[in-house]
Amino acid sequence: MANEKVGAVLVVGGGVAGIQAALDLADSGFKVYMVDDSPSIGGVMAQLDKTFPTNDCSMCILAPKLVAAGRHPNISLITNSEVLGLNGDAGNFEVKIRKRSRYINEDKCNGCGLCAQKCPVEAIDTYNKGLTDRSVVYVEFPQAVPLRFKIDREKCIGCRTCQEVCKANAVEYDQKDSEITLKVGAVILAPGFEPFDARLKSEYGYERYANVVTSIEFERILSASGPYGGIVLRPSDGEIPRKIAFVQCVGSRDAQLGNLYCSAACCMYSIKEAIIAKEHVPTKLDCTIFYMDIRAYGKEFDAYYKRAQEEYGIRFVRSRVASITEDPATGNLFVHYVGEDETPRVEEFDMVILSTGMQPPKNVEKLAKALGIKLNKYRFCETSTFTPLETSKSGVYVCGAFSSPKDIPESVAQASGAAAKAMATIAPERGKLVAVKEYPPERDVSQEEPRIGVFICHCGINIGGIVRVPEVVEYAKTLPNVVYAEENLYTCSDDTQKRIREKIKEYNLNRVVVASCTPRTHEPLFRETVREAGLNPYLFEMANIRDQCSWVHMHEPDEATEKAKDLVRSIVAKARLLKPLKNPTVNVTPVALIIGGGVSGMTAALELANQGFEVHLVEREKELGGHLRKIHYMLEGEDPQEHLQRLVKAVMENKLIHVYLGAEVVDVNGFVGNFKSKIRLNGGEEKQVEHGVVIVATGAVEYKPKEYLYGLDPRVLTQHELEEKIAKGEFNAKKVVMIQCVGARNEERPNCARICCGQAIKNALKIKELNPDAEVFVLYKDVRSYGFMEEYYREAAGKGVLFINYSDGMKPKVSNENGRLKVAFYEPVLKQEIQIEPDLVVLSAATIPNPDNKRIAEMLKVPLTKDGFFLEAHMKLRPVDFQTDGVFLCGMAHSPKFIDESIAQACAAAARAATILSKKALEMEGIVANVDEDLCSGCRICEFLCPYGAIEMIEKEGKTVAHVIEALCKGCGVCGTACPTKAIILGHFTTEEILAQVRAILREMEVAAK
Amino acid sequence: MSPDAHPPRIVCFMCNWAFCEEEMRIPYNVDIIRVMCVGRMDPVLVLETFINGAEGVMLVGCKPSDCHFVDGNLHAQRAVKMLKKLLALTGLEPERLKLLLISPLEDRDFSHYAKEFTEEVWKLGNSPLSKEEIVANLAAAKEAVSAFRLRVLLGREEELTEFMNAYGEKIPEEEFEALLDGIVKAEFIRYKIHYLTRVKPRSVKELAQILGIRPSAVLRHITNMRRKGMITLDKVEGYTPLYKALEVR
Amino acid sequence: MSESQKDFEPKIVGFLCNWCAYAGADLAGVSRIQYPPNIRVIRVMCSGRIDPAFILEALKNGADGVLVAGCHLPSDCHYLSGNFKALRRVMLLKKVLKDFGVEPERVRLEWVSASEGDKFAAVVRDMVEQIKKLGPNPLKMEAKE
Amino acid sequence: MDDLIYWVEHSNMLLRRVGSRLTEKARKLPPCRAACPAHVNVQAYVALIQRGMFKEAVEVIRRDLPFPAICGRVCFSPCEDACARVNLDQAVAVRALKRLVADIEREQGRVVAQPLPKKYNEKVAIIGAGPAGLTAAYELAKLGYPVTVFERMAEPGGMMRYCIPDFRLEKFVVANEIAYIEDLGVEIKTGVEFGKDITVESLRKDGYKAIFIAIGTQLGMKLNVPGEDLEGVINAVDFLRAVALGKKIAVGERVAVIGGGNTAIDAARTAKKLGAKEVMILYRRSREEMPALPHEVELAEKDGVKFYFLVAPKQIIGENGRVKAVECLRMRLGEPDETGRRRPIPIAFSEHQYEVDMVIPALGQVVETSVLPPELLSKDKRGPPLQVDPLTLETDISGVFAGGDVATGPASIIEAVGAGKRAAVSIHRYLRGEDLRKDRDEERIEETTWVKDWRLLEKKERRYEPPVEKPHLSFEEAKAYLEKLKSQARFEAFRCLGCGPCAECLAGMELCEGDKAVVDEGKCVGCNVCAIICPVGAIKKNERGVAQVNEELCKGCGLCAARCPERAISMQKLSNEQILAMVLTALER
Repeated sequence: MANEKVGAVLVVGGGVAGIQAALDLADSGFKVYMVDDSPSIGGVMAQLDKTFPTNDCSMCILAPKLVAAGRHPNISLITNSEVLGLNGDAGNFEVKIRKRSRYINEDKCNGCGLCAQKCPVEAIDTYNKGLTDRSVVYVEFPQAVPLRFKIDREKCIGCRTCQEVCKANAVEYDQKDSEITLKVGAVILAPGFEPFDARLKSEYGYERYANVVTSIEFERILSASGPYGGIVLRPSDGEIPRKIAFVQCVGSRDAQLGNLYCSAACCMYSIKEAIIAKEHVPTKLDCTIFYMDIRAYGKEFDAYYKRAQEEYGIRFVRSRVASITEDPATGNLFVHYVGEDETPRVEEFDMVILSTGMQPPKNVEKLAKALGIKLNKYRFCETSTFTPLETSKSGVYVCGAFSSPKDIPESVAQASGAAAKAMATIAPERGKLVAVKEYPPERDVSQEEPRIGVFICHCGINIGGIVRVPEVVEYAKTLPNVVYAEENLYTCSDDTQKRIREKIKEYNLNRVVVASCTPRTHEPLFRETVREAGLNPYLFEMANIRDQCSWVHMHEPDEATEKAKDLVRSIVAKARLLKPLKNPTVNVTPVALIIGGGVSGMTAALELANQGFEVHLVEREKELGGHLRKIHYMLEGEDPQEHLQRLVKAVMENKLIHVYLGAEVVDVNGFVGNFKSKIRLNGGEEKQVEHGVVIVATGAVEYKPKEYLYGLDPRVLTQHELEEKIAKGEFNAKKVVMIQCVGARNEERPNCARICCGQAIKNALKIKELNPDAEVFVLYKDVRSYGFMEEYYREAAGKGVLFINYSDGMKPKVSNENGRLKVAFYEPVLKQEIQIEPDLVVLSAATIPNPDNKRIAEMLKVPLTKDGFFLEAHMKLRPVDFQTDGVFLCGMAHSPKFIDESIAQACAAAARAATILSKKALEMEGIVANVDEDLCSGCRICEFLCPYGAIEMIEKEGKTVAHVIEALCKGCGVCGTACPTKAIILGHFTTEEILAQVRAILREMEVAAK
Repeated sequence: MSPDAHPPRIVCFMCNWAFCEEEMRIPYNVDIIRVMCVGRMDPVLVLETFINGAEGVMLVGCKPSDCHFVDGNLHAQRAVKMLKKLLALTGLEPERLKLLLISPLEDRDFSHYAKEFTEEVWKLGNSPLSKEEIVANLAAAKEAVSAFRLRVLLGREEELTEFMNAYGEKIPEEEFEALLDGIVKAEFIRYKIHYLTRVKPRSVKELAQILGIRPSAVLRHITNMRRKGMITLDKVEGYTPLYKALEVR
Repeated sequence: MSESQKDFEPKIVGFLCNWCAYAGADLAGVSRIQYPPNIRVIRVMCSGRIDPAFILEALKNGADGVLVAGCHLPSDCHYLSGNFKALRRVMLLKKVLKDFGVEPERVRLEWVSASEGDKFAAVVRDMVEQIKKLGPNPLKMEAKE
Repeated sequence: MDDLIYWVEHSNMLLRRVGSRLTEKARKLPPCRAACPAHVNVQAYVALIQRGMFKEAVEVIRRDLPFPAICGRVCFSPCEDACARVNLDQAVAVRALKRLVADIEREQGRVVAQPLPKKYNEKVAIIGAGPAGLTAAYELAKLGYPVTVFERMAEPGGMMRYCIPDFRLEKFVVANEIAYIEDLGVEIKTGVEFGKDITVESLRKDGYKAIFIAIGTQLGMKLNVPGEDLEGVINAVDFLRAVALGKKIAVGERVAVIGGGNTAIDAARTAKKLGAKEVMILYRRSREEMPALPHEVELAEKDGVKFYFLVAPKQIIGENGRVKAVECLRMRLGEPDETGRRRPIPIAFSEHQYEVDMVIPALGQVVETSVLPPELLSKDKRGPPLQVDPLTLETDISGVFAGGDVATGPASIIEAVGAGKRAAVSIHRYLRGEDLRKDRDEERIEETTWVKDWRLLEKKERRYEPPVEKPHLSFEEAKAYLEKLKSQARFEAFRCLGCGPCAECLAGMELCEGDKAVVDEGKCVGCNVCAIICPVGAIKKNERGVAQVNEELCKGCGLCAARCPERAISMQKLSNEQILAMVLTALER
């Protein structure tokens, strides 16, 4: 019994990482319990305004994930709860969870919000970081999932107002905390982080000076839904600042506080905040960022940094701010710092933003104890380079900022990776605990006249208090084809669902219209209901008479009632034309093709094989291992070659993995679930394989420098070459100059190569280890030793490695003067040029895209970045997906990265792939485009426009016509709108339907106007 | 007070059961309006009375335990307590409002009390009601007591402080008092801001100056008012955002 | 302005994309941000779905204004680039509207994100004002005559 | 959860909820008014007394009762028995208050009423000018009928005049109140004997369209023991009537009154006042069973009347044709009989004698059946002699009604008044051809009080006891004395809990009566503040979660309107707008 595995996973933490892990697991057939401390999921990302480097609206991209997690049949959200204990072993755990009382019955609350509106007491709004207040009965933010209110017991005076006004009777003052015990096979920890408490840096005056805010507060200030409505204002007086400063590394890289690590994301978010602030301020805004190093190490980050400087004119000052003082009269702030010329300076600003670092959440020790996992000295979760997703306890995995400070895409990648790990742990149990719902056979309504039933919601008094619902019901009854109409207190309540099903039977309804709130949250529920009554779910439509009517016209009940009638009429007009749609399905070949046999490709292959999927692993070289073969030692001390050996052995021995060495994928055809590809084998013959997904793991290559006498002087090496040399014991130099950013952060390749700083520190330390007297100079632009790597930077500096900054204008010069290797560079502290004669010059050469990428991209029809790396579907939230379904990427094919990062991404790609491979057939969205082949002229406009490559041209009866690959179509409708012959019809939003809506919406308005 | 000055205009809301008209001698500066119970006095009406020029308002009801409606007089007491808090905020002396709970069969005639109160009000000096500011403040106070928040607390006060709240606890009087103080002040300021920005769009600084509170506090109130749909950004002048009131239900 | 125009309440049809603008309008509702009840919204999945023919049909049927709203440029579009397509189509349409005798200002294209409830309300408010100034849709007047 | 519900319930209402036994259709009256056979609006006039509106109070009494002064003196006041206040301390002294207001009114001389206009032509004859007949006449006159009252005796008033001694009910009081009725246009013909001077047929011939027989009970009941014919035995009714008529009666030295009712007490006290040295009351049951008012019994004791309980006369022993003694048997109490009182059972061989020279049997009265038309007489000899419908008072002869003591047996004035009122309604309906039974309120009266938890109310002892006899005072003293009485009366009136649905003060009709809270359902959010504020539990949320006012309970105090957080409640009459308008008017002055 104890050895029986359980096909369920506990995800601790409902931030973006937790949500991603949960969705991947749930989508691939596992039951997920998601426990979050907060009353709703979303974590810190829900508080952000925009995300770098694309400036996407954070909530816009997160909300669909929140909704997906909230509605997923395989995910149970256990919010406002904490984990108390964990028993058992990997595969079979028992977790104890305390559900703290929210004093609101979650099953009854429908999130209408009347309680909060009427609550007479206010509490500090923690979601808005204390910049404003909220009611004591609250949801954190309007898009919260689950949209269930909670009473802040601390502040509640128990006046019963919420209970009285709640028409759903959801308020339960006597609700008690409860404990539940769950059986799970694996645990994923994603508790995230919390911002550093800026009060501890008392010299910066946070909380003493009104205009000193933290970065997360500034996010709320920037947010359109934040307390200031998206305009940057000074908290002291509500004026728009003219000059703001960002102070970096508050709570990070700080020996005084003991926080030696770098928080990894602050540089980028500060740049983003500066850019957005300038965009949000209608006036001129000067932004200054005080930094130690700008760590824009991620994909496309440097380009963003550059834009900030050049396009937005953001000033960057390299200095650690000593203190901040305030002018009490104006509320302005004086920033005291030492300039680059080593002279103390004071500069006045209107507002200062402290870029607070990340630290583990408050209760993390308790959590660690409950779960029996180890923490590192900073209280982050302990992991190691080659097992970045594993905690000290088998079967318990970690992802996101809890293992080390990191940004969103890395957290998301890790989340998927952790999901893969969990999947592998309980692979045999896949599909055993998930509910499969049975529906009655679908009624054929094609021969029937439309018979529409209209259900109009009072939403307590949210609608009924303004719109005269009975009048609208009576009106609806007069509309053509409406055979039944009624009003409901809450149309979304369980008993009303039952009623709707009964009325469908009783009145033989074949179209259902609900007039209530927004279809964005409630359409799936009602579709499900009509489906349960034997109707095609697409025979349902919704009119939004709350969010876009009663709530926004609260003073005009007459107009709101008329508007509600118009909206109902319009939707009824559309409903008359609704047609049943089939959700297309495609069969899946449960096999993966992985291109590239480096550490990423091998890891992905193993992860998939561990879950029982067959893998074709294609490596161009004659040997597996890729880049890792060149790495001989690690900063953290592990032996990379040993790991490589282990990995290669595991791959070669795994029966599910077919390895093709010296081979190339030459052709890929088909689409998600059904690819057919040709592999040109070592011998030159071609083999065709069928597979359901592709993972691109082609890695990257080291730049061969053309500068600094590389190739001309044997004493000029790259870091890899140096490493090779050290590994072989051939190193004996006494004076070494390392030059950073060779082939990176320049005109040709504006972006940072990420790993070189770490490499340089690693090699410098190794040199110091071999010969403590050896002199090492590191000429850098910024030392980008992010995360825990910062410690090694400190160590190196402590051991006497000299780090000397250079700027683009004053690059070091390497010359060979009569056989003497000379390096000249400008010393900013001494303010003079210095020349030294090293034994070796080591160039930190950039990691650049695999030259083969272009061919592969064309073959797979996936895009590349300007730099030549593969471009993922979404920089933030889909780091290992391509826009093309069924194709994934990982490792350095995505961008340069360290081994642990590549491993995490590889696992992530495996998890994402498993969400497809685990299904016998994929059910696609029913709203897709259809081509009327008689009308199609074969002009190819649609093919050109489709962003998903979902349209192909086929020959049919001697004519070239467009054909929609339903599996790829997302239903945006761009093709149909553009089609000159109107041959493309988008289901559920047909031209006829929309035109009918347009006419209906205007017709009666005119009558009313007369 | 100069002897030839006019005595202050006083409106007296009198419980139907206190004093009998036939027996009352009423000073000419006092007008009596009969209500069913002194608890019937909607706080809004009291403020309206001040707004319309009364220099003193007197509420006369039965002494505790004599109320015809059990504790209408005590409800009045609570309302007066809140009104006095508001009056203090408006700048109008809270002493201009008096609640008199008497035995219905007082030996003393009404005129005694009326005169006493007249003198009290008279002593306060010339009515500040001519000042525009006070009128604005009174209007804000009126809106504050017209809105749900203060009224629901007023309506629930007895239950919360004398019986039990939803959790079976009794809120100590002082604690509730402190809470109420804060809320009354906040509501007053918000409605004052609302009043001020209805006339024309104004900035945080300007509002702070008029209200005599810190701009940061004003800004915070504005954030809360935005949440409640009371105010919106109108435009930005230079570096200064100006806010304007939105109509509230 | 004539007497009738003073009482003129314009009718505006709004085509909103599901992911940003419609969500923004929902947020305006959740935040109870009030705006004039002159707008009637039709939901489409993407602003790229909005055919100029829809807009013309609305104008022909007597709409005094048409609002097209989608996700912010460049990258907020849920469907990658539908907003760019909407931009192009609406621009083109505005050019030809003059030939129909309709003021191009009657058609308005706005980018509203899911967190810009305020903005949506402001756009509607502003548009109602603007169209009140323009007066009733001339196509409608023609139809009446 | 159960605990919570309890607390919610508890604190919500502060235990002031009204009992749920009230049914929808019933007419809900405060207990005093419901208990009063004439349904006098007690709460209303008490409320007016609170405000010192004594004249108005009398007016209110007169709406239902033409005899405020009489009833203020001699009513057995079922209202006080019913008073909700007894649960707390004592009943409000309703009767005394009534007497006071009536007396105050008279203080300025008799009130002369204006004759009422006649609206109808149908003449009504009323036989008997007792309380039932006069009340019927009064009510019918108010309705606008020409009414003639025929009275056998020389003066109208019936038992009120002839059977209640002057020290309890002064003759001029009766005269005044009857004069008031006459003022309204009622014709009273005295000295006309029914069955002799007039009959049903003769009245019909004279054009009377309806007849109300209210002749009362005139004959004293006999003892049915030997010696009843002896000189010195005189029935109490005859005795009192003779005294009332001013006849010289030789009162013996030692008088035995037999019986325990008010008449017995009256007779005993009268005898005492007429000079009897010793007056004893012989009663066959114990003190508890005495039907006489305890108050009256006390007064009799004060006068020196002796009481012998559990004795019943066996025979009256005479000497020389005159009473010498009365021989009695001792009794013990057995099982309760049909009246609910314990039945007296004679104890054998317990004969004993009381030496008296006068015996006054006061066992009650019976109808003088001989004057009644035989067809009206009941066949059942054991029941009341006249068979009438208890609700409509119809007899078997169409157009002939009968009520009061004649139909019910001897009862009280106020019951007779009730009968008179009922008769008036029936006659009116009969003459107008309406259904006599439909929607008669009497059937559907229910008591109501809002008080649920008596512990929440403060005790207040009675403040007002009227003087037994009016003291003799100088003019100044009398004035001060009256003021003191008035003040005491008002205090006493303030003890009234005001049980009824409306405050019933009737002061300034637009202010009070019928003011009701009205809920604007569109605005109501169901916060329930009104329900916890409402002192009488008249507001509850309905199934839609919206406040609903129970109009039967709402007293119109307006507390809910003053507190409603959404300002969704307004008062029908004294609305906020109206108060504001009053303020504005006042300040414009």
